[in-house]
Amino acid sequence: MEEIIFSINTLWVLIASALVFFMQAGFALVEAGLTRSKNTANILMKNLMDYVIGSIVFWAIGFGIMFGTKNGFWGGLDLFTQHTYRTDMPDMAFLIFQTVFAATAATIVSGAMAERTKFKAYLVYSAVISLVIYPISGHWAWGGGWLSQMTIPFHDFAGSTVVHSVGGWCALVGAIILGPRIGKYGKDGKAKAIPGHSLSLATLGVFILWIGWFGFNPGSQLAASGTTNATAISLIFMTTNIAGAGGALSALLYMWIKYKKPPLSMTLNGALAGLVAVTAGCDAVSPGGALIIGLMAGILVVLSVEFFDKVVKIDDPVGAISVHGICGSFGTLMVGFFSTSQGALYGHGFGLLGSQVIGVLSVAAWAIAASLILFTILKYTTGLRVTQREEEEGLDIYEHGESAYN
Amino acid sequence: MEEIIFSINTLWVLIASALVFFMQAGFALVEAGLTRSKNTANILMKNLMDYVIGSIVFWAIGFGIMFGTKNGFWGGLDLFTQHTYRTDMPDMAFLIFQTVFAATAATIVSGAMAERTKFKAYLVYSAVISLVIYPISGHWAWGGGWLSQMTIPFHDFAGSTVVHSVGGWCALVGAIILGPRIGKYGKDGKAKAIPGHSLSLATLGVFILWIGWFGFNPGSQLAASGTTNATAISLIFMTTNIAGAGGALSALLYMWIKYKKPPLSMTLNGALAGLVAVTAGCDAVSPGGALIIGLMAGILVVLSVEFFDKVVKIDDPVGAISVHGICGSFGTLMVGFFSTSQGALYGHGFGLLGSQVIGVLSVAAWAIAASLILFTILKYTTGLRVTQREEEEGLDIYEHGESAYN
Amino acid sequence: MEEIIFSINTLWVLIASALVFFMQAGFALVEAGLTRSKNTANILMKNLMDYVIGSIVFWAIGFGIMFGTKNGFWGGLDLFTQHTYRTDMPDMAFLIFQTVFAATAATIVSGAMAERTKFKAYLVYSAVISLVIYPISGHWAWGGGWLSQMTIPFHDFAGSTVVHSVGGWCALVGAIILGPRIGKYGKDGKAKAIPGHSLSLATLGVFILWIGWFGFNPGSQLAASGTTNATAISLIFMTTNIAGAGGALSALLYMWIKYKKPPLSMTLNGALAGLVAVTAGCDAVSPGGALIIGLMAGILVVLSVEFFDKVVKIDDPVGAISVHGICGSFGTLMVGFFSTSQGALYGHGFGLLGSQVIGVLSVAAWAIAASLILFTILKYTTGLRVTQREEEEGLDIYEHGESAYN
Amino acid sequence: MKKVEAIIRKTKFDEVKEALHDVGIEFITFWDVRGVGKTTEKRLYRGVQYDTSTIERMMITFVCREKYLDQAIKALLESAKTGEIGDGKIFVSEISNGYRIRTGEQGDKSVYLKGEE
Amino acid sequence: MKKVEAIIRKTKFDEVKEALHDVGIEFITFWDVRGVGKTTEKRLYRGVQYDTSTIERMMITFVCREKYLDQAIKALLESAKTGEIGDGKIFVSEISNGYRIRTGEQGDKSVYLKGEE
Amino acid sequence: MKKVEAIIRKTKFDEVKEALHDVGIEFITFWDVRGVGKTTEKRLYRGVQYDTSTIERMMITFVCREKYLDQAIKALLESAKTGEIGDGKIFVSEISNGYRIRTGEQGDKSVYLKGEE
Ligand SMILES: Nc1ncnc2c1ncn2[C@@H]1O[C@H](COP(=O)(O)OP(=O)(O)O)[C@@H](O)[C@H]1O
Ligand SMILES: Nc1ncnc2c1ncn2[C@@H]1O[C@H](COP(=O)(O)OP(=O)(O)O)[C@@H](O)[C@H]1O
Ligand SMILES: Nc1ncnc2c1ncn2[C@@H]1O[C@H](COP(=O)(O)OP(=O)(O)O)[C@@H](O)[C@H]1O
Repeated sequence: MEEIIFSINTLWVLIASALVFFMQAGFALVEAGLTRSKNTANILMKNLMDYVIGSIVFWAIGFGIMFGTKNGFWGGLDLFTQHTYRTDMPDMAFLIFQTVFAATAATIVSGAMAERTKFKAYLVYSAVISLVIYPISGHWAWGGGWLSQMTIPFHDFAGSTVVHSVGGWCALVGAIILGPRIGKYGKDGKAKAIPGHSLSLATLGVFILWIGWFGFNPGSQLAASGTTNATAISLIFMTTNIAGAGGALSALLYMWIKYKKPPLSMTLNGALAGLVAVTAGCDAVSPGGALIIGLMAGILVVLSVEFFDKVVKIDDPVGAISVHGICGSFGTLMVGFFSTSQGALYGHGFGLLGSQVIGVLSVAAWAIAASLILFTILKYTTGLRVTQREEEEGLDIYEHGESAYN
Repeated sequence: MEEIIFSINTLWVLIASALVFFMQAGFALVEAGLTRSKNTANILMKNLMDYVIGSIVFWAIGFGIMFGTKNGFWGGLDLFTQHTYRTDMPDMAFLIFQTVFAATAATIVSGAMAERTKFKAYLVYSAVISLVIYPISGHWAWGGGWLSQMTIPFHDFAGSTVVHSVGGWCALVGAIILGPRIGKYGKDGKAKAIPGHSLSLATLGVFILWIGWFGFNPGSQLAASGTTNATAISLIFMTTNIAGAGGALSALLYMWIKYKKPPLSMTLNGALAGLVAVTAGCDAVSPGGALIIGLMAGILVVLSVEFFDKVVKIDDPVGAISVHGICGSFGTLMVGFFSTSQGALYGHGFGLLGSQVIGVLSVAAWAIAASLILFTILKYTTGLRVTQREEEEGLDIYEHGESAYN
Repeated sequence: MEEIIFSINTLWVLIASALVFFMQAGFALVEAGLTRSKNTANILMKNLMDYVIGSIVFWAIGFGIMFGTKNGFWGGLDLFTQHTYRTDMPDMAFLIFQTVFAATAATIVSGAMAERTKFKAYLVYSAVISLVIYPISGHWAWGGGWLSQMTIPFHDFAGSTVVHSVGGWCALVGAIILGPRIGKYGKDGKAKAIPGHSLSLATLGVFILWIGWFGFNPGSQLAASGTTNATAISLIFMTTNIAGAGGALSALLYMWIKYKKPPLSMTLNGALAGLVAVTAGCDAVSPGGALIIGLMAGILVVLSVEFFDKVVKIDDPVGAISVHGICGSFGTLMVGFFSTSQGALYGHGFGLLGSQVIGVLSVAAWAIAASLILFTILKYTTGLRVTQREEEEGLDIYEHGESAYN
Repeated sequence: MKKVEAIIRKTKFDEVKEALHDVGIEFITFWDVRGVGKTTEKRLYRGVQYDTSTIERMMITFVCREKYLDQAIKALLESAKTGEIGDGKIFVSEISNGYRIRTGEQGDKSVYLKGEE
Repeated sequence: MKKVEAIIRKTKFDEVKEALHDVGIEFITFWDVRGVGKTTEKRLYRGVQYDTSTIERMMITFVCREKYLDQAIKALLESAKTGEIGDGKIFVSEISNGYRIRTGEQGDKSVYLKGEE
Repeated sequence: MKKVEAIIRKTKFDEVKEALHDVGIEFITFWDVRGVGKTTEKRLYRGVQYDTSTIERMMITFVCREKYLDQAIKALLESAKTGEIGDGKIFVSEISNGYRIRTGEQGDKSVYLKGEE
């Protein structure tokens, strides 16, 4: 019987890993679709390589930092992941699942820094985030670190904060340090639209991300055997789906009311916003709660995209900061309200909310600080930004010597 | 042991749900690929939003109508699906599986009504089909309704009739009421070709639909534990695959012989036709039977597309009526012949065939009547069709204010 | 308990089958992306039809040849696969898994012969490879044939040699007999670049292939129940992933150093090279071993592509010969060094390496001989190559009467 | 020889093509273009409005002998017209010489086939 | 009437468009082109280097009356310029006649709307 | 200055480009076009036959000084020719003025670089 439980858990975690892996394709397509065709090979390459590099360095070092037991701040070194971590599934299954998660955090950033970042700098950044930035905050919340040791432990089931907001905050720092793309802001400082080259690719990307989320969230249960686990992953499937639907719906309606026309590009962001937001609490909220979280996230992402674009004038071509940073944090906080077992709205007081605030802020602080140092170093060593000519003619030719379409 | 069975069933149903969900991407790509680039954002948006809306309204109301036990005609109300329906898996797992099915029925229609339907009207339609049209006929066959209570119960294992033909008939009514696209028929009334903008997208869509069918059909077993279930889903995998292959092959050969050249676009329809046709009997026919059903469906779909296009002059840009309506009904009838346990060809008489006829006709009658009312109301309220100018310049700009490609 | 084990195995094999099926889409996209838009419908059609035809003929005849027990050379006839082969899962599950494998071997060839092969000839070829070429060599290694009966049996866990190199060698013979595309070699004999039309499609294709490999390799365990199996498939997930990463990384770095710019198209080949190479030993090597195999394959594929392109002047538009033939063989040999239980590097001598050499060479000899006969017959019957005019204007119009993009 | 360039609605292409063939224009060359003018249709991209209303049009061009010009223009004007704003323009200019690449023939002979008149 | 054809950087398109509108050019037609010249940027495809450095440019064209020509050229030269190699070219040629398809008006009237002057 | 417009086979592009460079044409601009003529290749879309045989061609254009014209045409005719129907056409017309955007130079100077002669 033990063996069967072991098998079922393994099966589920591996299948979930495959689905989460597929999110890499989703990110690649969303980011390629929402940027211009002259930079398509570059953005695809970045999405491929952050997975490639992440797979190697997370296994080599990151995993140990995240799941080792050294102390509350970091897990210590376990070179090439030799220790034993789990008894209910093979360590390799756990490792591969964690690897695809790490790559997700890494890949978020490429969208916000698209169309102007040096490839070399991106590779270094991508190694560092999987090597240390993500594992550290991951350790805090999931690896037995201090966030999980608080009286009321921080609740981030599948990583709204640990994965998505880390990516989002790094993206924020990166986009600020880089500055906007040439032509993004007119002489009067007004934001201009730089439409992406293919909404077909972007939409397919969102569908792929959505199916990937059916691995991301329910997979984070890390088990499927037994009634409890089976019921849990079923609920998570449901809350995940409903929140995505809510996000798309409210983004659509909000844009429709505000601009008279409902655009696809923003609705896609709305769907992702809902999915990101529910990730923290997908196991703890009811389907109704998930719907509300999704609906709020769909509007929030629109406001946030406009805020960054028009008010603070940070150029984020695909809206990664808003989708992952803002909605990730927002969703994590909402667990404090909507958790059926601990949330304020269900009469359990604001204890959990407090923990959530601490978690969101501390992870944000860490991600921002770490990436600030990283990008500053990169700026003065490899250089972060391509030359004006390269940016104008396209990164594909200058960075990779080929063009995506012929 | 009970727990393990429960787990295995849940796992299978959830994985199948994810695969069926992915069919939404498949439909989106097929429909986008087979229509013009000026309407791409619109068609993608419709495919996204029918899933989004379907997810919410089916959970809120549709599921209760379909699976409630009120009477043989409808299941009654179960707002936001609170009751208990299954003991062999969590209700949420069952619900999510049914949700993705409902969305499939809804999404079929967008293809037939592509390139000229008002977005607002489409959203309303899409809500109504998931809310009531599909659940009612679903109740008849799958929810304990009258079709399942006949002496020889109607056999539609995974929904050739319940899902696909319902979509197909609604598509038929919609396409008739809308009328053909501008330029589809010349002054002499001759049909003109309006080639789709990307067969790459369409082909990828068919591959995605095909893999989705490996969730759609075997998933409908709703269980995987035990030798019987495992054997059943394996057979279903096989019959599903062989019928798809048969459909593609015969469509290709038929076109080749008739027009001297085998076109990809029609072969894709052939594959889908085979898959749709076998859906009703995938559990009951032998692989050989599945092959024959697929081969027949592949030819039928070509004849049907030409019939609607050239003879009755109903403009269905992607062939949805033929693939889902005609081949869905055809496949359901074929179960009466090819069912190894009940079919006429295996010497079990025409009893099952009779039930199949009743099922196909009653579902068709319901779907046509309900959608006729629905589309007529829409026509005189929101309006169904965009203006001539909008249609000529493309729905993307006028309905969504953006274009898919830049 | 028996029943549960049966269920779990079935579940896993079916899910793996779905993933491997999806590789067909991956191949279609990679090949379409790396060729010109005037031949896109043709290449997509070929990828669809080899699966369609393969599904039918492998079931009808190929499977029996491969898994029958007649003798060490071939398995004999089992028309439409009626016998019983497995007790730990339904025969249908085993059959469908083997079918998608067979189709993979078949589909590899279309890439190398792209942009100039007659469609009719391709269909015949595609039937023959699934009918007999692949099953024979499959029988040798996996069906109880002579390669598996050697003292130290040939070790090709998931088919670096049996599947990939067979496809690769057939591709080699096909590309040689066909000759290069018009314009591939200048008057001075220098190779010219003929860039593919969409790296977006190609990249998506590689991501899809990668996820497909998570079915291909771990699925070849053909079981998931019990600690041993669960641990094995987890390891295989890991080694597969790391080798793919290694291949991409080393191809990128090598190109970067050599040409100053890292191109996406070659990095994609690198990833595939790593995945192909580890396929033989994914169960037997350590993650570290997999990384090294992948790294070597990534460089090997670049050298090999350049060798075929520039030195021996065989025109292989997508690099299929190098990726599948060369790296498949290479990876199989590497098992002789890196197998932790039998490999030379772990002190187990060169016994296994000897068997690997025999396996690689004998399969290569068979595939080359059989396909040489096949393609020669085709050349003098249906004809292998389209006319100059057809090639220049594109196969889409002349062979299929339609164009992929409008 | 005269060169005719016309910017027309894409939806009118088939009619135009047939009308031109009927009056003896054997070959036309065309490609997709976009036009941008004063009357703008607002577009929206991720919350940013931009008001270039680029509209999609088709550019068709052909070179013909003088004697065909009038009837070609007439055919074009009739077949490309819807009467609504946005029907497009026709421009005529002078070609000093033409060559048929296949044969090297030049001048008028480059645009018609001997013996086909 | 004069036809102006300009090959410009894509990134300059918005500025050019506005500059032209400001000097009274109401409608321009444009499409993507590529240029290939002597200075080549090496490209690499699957290990084969090829040295056509096709650079992406935008072709914009409009027909205007003589009196608008000078200011249009001036606007173009100013708005399309970066000062770096690759800014592009402007070519002016003669149009013998023009037609507005919607109304059939020809000559100068085909490019401006009566009453709008 | 003369403008040369040639409609050629896509497969001939590389040869044409090199031939033109060899005779001193420094920069050419090109884009994809389609041609439709009388000889039609039947196409089929979902069971409906349509008989526009649009064939894909490439439009290349360059402006050069008078003295380069003859050799450019000669180079074009040679390099673009296969001898089979469909080789395409070359048309020559007059350019009244040209400008180099980067420097504002006009006339002949816009198409060649001082000192490079
Ligand atoms: N009079 C013309 N005006 C514009 N384009 C033309 C004209 N004649 C031919 N073309 C273009 O040239 C291409 C090839 O010309 P074609 O007449 O087929 O060659 P050939 O001269 O060898 O018969 C056509 O596809 C078309 O695009
Ligand atoms: N002066 C011009 N030069 C070049 N192209 C023009 C010019 N005027 C119009 N066009 C093209 O013709 C298309 C339709 O013209 P428009 O002025 O809208 O039609 P109408 O004459 O009916 O008002 C425009 O989209 C543009 O591409
Ligand atoms: N003589 C010409 N004929 C046609 N197009 C040209 C010509 N010269 C340049 N072009 C086009 O203009 C673009 C930019 O020209 P370029 O010569 O690089 O600018 P610059 O004048 O600053 O050196 C080229 O990419 C090409 O498309």
